[in-house]
Amino acid sequence: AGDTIKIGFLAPLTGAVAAWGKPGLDGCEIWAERVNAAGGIKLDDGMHKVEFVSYDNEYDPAKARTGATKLIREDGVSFIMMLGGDTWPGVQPVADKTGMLFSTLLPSDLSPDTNTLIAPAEVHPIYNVTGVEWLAENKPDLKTAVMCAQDDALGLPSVATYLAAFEAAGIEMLDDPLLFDPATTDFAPVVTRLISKNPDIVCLDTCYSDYVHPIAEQLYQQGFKGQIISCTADFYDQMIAKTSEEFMEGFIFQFPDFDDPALNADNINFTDPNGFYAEFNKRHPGQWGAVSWEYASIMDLWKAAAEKAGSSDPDAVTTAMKDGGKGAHAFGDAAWWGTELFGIDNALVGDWPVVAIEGGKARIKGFRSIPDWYAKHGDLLIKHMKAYDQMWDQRS
Amino acid sequence: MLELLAQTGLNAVYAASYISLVAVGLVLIFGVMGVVNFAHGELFMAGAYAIVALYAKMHVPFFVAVAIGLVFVGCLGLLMERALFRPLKDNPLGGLVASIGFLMILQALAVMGFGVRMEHIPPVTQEVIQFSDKVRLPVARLYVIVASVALLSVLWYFLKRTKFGWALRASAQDPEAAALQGISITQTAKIAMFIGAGLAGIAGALTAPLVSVNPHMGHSVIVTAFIVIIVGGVGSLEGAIIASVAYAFVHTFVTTFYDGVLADITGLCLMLIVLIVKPTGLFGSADRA
Amino acid sequence: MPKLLIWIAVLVGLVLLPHGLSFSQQEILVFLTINVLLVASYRLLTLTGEWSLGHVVIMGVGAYTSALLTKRFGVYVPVSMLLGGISAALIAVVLSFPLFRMKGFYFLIGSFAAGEIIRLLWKRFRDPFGGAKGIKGIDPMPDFSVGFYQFDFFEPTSYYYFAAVVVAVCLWILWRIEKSPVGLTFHAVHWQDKLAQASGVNVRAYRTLAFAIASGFAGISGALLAHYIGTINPNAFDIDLMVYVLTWAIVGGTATFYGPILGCVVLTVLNEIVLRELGLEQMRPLIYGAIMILSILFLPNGLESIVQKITQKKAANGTAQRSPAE
Amino acid sequence: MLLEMKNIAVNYGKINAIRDISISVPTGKIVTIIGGNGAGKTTTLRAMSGMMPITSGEILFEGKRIDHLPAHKVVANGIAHVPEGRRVFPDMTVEENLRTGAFLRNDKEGVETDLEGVFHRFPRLRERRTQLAKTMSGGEQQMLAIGRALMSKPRLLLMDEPSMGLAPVIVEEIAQIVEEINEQGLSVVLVEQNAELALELADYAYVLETGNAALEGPANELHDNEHVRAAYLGI
Amino acid sequence: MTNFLEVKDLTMRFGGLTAVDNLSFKVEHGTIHGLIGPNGAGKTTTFNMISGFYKPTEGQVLLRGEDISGLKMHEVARRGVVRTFQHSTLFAELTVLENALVGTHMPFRPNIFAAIIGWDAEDRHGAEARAREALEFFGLDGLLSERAGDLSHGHQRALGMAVAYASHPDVILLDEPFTGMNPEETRQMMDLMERLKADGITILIVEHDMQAIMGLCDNITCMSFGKFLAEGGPKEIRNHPAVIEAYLGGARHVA
Ligand SMILES: Nc1ncnc2c1ncn2[C@@H]1O[C@H](COP(=O)(O)OP(=O)(O)OP(=O)(O)O)[C@@H](O)[C@H]1O
Ligand SMILES: Nc1ncnc2c1ncn2[C@@H]1O[C@H](COP(=O)(O)OP(=O)(O)OP(=O)(O)O)[C@@H](O)[C@H]1O
Ligand SMILES: [Mg+2]
Ligand SMILES: [Mg+2]
Repeated sequence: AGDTIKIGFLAPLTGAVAAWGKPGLDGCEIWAERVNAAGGIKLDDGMHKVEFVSYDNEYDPAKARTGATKLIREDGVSFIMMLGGDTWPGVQPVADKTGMLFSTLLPSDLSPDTNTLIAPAEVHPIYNVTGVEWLAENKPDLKTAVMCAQDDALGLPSVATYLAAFEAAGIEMLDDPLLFDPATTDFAPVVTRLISKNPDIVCLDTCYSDYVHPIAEQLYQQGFKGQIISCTADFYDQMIAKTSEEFMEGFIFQFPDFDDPALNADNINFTDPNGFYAEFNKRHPGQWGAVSWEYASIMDLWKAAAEKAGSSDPDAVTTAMKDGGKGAHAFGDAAWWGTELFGIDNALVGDWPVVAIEGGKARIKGFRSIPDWYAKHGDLLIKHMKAYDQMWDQRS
Repeated sequence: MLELLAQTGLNAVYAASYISLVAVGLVLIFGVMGVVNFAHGELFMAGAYAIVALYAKMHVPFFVAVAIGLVFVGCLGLLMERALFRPLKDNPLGGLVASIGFLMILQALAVMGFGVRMEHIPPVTQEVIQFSDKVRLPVARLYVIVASVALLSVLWYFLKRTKFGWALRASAQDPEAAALQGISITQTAKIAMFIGAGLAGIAGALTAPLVSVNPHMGHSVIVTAFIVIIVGGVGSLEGAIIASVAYAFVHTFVTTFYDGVLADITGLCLMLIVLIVKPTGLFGSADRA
Repeated sequence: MPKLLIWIAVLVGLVLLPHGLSFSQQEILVFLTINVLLVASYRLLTLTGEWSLGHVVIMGVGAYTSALLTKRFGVYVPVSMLLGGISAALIAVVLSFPLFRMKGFYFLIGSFAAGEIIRLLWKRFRDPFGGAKGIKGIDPMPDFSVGFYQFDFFEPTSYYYFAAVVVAVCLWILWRIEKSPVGLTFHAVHWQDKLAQASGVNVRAYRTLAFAIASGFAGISGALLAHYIGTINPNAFDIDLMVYVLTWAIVGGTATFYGPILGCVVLTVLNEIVLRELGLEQMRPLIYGAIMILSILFLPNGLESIVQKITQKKAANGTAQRSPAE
Repeated sequence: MLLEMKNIAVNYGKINAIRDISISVPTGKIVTIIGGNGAGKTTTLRAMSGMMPITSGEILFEGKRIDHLPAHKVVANGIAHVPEGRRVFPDMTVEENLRTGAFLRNDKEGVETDLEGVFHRFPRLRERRTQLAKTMSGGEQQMLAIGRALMSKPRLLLMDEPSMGLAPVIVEEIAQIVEEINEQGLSVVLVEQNAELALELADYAYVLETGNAALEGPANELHDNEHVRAAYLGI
Repeated sequence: MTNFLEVKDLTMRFGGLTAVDNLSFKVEHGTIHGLIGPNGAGKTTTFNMISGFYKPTEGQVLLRGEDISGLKMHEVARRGVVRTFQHSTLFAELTVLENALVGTHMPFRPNIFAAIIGWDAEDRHGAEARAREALEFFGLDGLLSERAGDLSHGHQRALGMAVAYASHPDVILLDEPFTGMNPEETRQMMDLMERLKADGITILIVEHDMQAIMGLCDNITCMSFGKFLAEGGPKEIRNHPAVIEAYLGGARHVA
């Protein structure tokens, strides 16, 4: 066995954005234990254990830069996983100089300037089109929609995506998207405004769970009875507890629980999702969410590439990972994609699950192809993205 | 349209209720202790976590949990008084820094005890009072409104009609002179801190089932509370209540009829305008030469 | 001449300093140098007795201005930094009209509100400010060579030397101002604005002057930051950073020129180096909070009081109490 | 003895404000303390009413030790203090200020009578009963501070330069008040710059010099003392 | 020069209360002029209007014929009218010398650019010389580096006047300068005022210490309930029945 391979984890672990980093680190620890228990990572020079080295960047670009420097120059990591967002531009010069391989959860960080940054876990927010598409096919009598979103870097591209998806599906928007400040806590006024138009569908965009829960509760209490679609529905069981099973029935979102039987299918590339989910919930009850598995799924991809390359060298791993333009995404085979939206093919895109709540439990209703949708409606997406200044070449 | 106005009005009344609870507590602490309590939002958060621990996890009946939460956060207030503000009583900036330190500690403890993600609280009641199909008042919100009106009325009576209130007012204006009239200033400081913190705590506890409880939830609350007490005039209870109502109505209506970000800007501009017209707030008074 | 010797030793120390540090510590050193200017400029504002919660937003004004000038108009970076400082000072002059009607706690919160409005404007106007994501890809300081030393501004050491020279010049100016009759008048305005007025001091003008100068230097520090990390966004200048600046100043002590700087250095080293090295990364907020409380309880006059005790020399300007926030 | 101060010392930080002072106030008598600026007169009064912790010595009120009590408990024993610099409650009205003086009293009627009495003595205060104290003139505030002390119905009244800033007619009024309440059995400790007035009113006098009691004796004797005449009476 | 400082039909109302009511009087150049009256008569309010701290509701303040009412305090000061305050108001945290240096603000207006590059050495020396001179005049030259807040009461009052004197004023307004002073100190202070007068400075003084007022003033204006009551030399005022009735009383305890 050779040296331990070190992987950098550079994300907010304290402060207001910690919910996007801390559960991911927890998931990675579980991933590392499982991989190490199975012997580790097999490279040309033998088996290596993996270890995560974390640096709390507090979601601050300057601290992220410091952290990247430390992880690369002092800790000698082979790969760095980041949340991205505000922190990525601070790290970008370091990435350019060192050639280190970085991953982000937010593909809007991608740009042709940096080809060592990849977004292999999710192409937020593009996958949201799959939910709308599924809805239009399966519930064709829903004709009108309204939408609300927090006014931040995650909310706006998501608004553009949903607008494109609704337009593609022939669903009419009754009102401009309602933007609210990220610090909002009382959602009654927002909901009153939303349902004053009597929509068939209320779209919650990429609201964080801190918003999704109170909004759903208010929708329930203010008497909304129609369809709800949202990017996420973390802790939906609690939402049911606050509303009713009947109200939540048919709620559409995009993130399955990892005990979903559909994830045991052969095309799924996440190792033992059910076991991972059970272990995580045991150690960190009440903390499960999309971030919990996404960093780990990136590690699956990285491990496969490293083993293929026989080395942990960033260049070699990158080459192996992008070999043939295809990659193994958590939800099936996928392609490296994104030139039109991001200026570079560094996002791994393939199928994405559409999840609905049925009888109080999230169930995958099917996997839909994002590239297929894009082939048909890409122009709409670009139109709306442009309107919200979200194209890569529009970002200042 | 009428229904929309009515529903928005109800929303605003609820917002005014919890904001005024928090703001009045902050005013009371500032008035008597002379320090800007930056940790006030975290006292609100502590009240909410009391409900998480007692009601959601240990299944204590809700109103019992609220009462315990009130006392618990009130005691945090006493702790702050004894450990921070009393030793720093001649040093208002020191008090401010200490309260920031306390804020960080409370947040960190919440993270350590409960994790960084939001907490879940089962609904207390799902009943809704229906005035019409589109005008509804959830009973859980009614609780907050009723509690706020009741508590503030009691506080009003306490402050305006009893000797304690008199003592609080006197020691707020000149602690030494108050002591010379036989008023125990440590006693009044303790009472003020207990009530002030307790009000923040009960606001947090009562609204916990209605909002997302997380370790950083205090932030937006304190920003609102600061705006409100400045508009009302620092140290003025009437001012704080009236400004809470005004702010809640403006914010709620702008959110509903325009959007939430504009509502924030409107709120801040409103405050600046009040201050430009009357630099001591609506009910504050200037000092003589 | 022992004074000269001390200064030479300090100079040599500062030049050698980065070479004794690890890479990430060098990075921290750069940010620390920039923050020293920020907190020292904040102190100038507090001389007149006003405690602002808008100072880091003003710093942001300098950062945004400088970033946009280089990005949009290709202005040479050092020039745009200077312009960033000037525009921050001008914004401060504009803000002074509403803000200086207020005092004490009202000023504290009023300045916070003014800052929040500026931040909301940055978020709201995606053109040119880039919205919530801010501006990225800001031109770095162009590399150059001074014969014996090749500046490569990606390297923290290079940027540290550059920033240290800028900051040193700024500190020298701040120091000269403080020790001048103008500085004395700032003090006077703080302790008794009525009496100062009766002595013919245009208090309003002096407060504005202090606000503008402090803001100008804050703007320069913002520009220094922007051109190093290459990105800025509205969240980077929020109340969290402001709270740090405030606590650096108060924990350090504001009776002397060096007090806030001392606070900044000590607290930053503790938080960013010591606690992280000890493996207490995720416990930092808890420990940092405790340190703040303990230091204010046991060193009510700030870290500077230790230094004063050691040197046994009373600082030229009133040693005793700090200002009350009224 | 109503009040006895034995070998008191008080420090402000490292400064010894008073070093070794003993003062006795017999029941029903007026005692005056005179002395130059910074002699420690105010500090002595503050020590008596518990506003200043003492470093050594003891203070007895009606034979009970009160030196370890906080100010509000000292006051509860029946001591009222007109502090230096007036210290009226700025944001209370005149009437509220006066009623605060009666904070510890429970006899409603007595309070109303005494309020009437204060208004009678200072008609200005009655005229302005709803005016905020901070907007009153300097002298009006001084009247208010005296009135407030009278409202507590004390057995011992400590007055720190009560004539300061008052018009000559009002100074006379104050002198009369002191005499009258003294006739009703109240004891008074009077600190005054106007030594002439003080020595005329008092039964017994102490002269403080830089933290020490330099002289003491019956007031009329001190009035004729060479040193006192030169230093404090300006004769 | 007559009509040096003139107050004409001055009125100040606070809500329904008329604190100063149609008051007029003149102060001759180079004299010491007293302003007396019962408590709450409106003396401090009058001072506040003359010095620019309040803007009169009605009426004018004329300095050498120029209407200065409604000007800001520092603008009034720059025209040569400098005031002290009813309580000891000083820069408590600054040293005695620094206090006096602030007083030299008007004659030696600091310039920030000159200060940074060090081209203001001459002004600084001038200011310091003037400050020392003023302190010496009031006998404070031994206390230069004391903190002003630590001074004894009497020294604080003297310093307050030194600060005013340092600015080369034409008129000094003194609000109860003798409070808290014993007879001996009062007498010393009176001597200093006589010297100020000899220097050509006009003094307008509010005071309840009759010994001082009668001993110092060339002319006295007495007001009551905001209105003009009487005016004249010390003798006239002492014997003026209305003044005795409203203000002096039986004068049992006043010199
Ligand atoms: N707050 C304080 N801090 C430090 N020293 C003080 C303080 N108050 C008073 N002193 C000092 O204590 C001593 C006694 O002061 P005190 O006020 O008792 O004198 P006093 O006799 O009342 O004088 P005055 O006639 O001026 O009122 C003086 O030397 C004074 O400088
Ligand atoms: N801001 C104000 N609001 C209301 N009344 C005021 C205000 N300022 C002063 N007054 C009233 O105006 C009257 C005049 O006050 P002023 O301070 O001028 O009196 P004064 O002659 O200086 O008295 P003293 O000798 O007691 O200092 C007083 O009765 C006072 O109560
Ligand atoms: Mg005294
Ligand atoms: Mg007066």
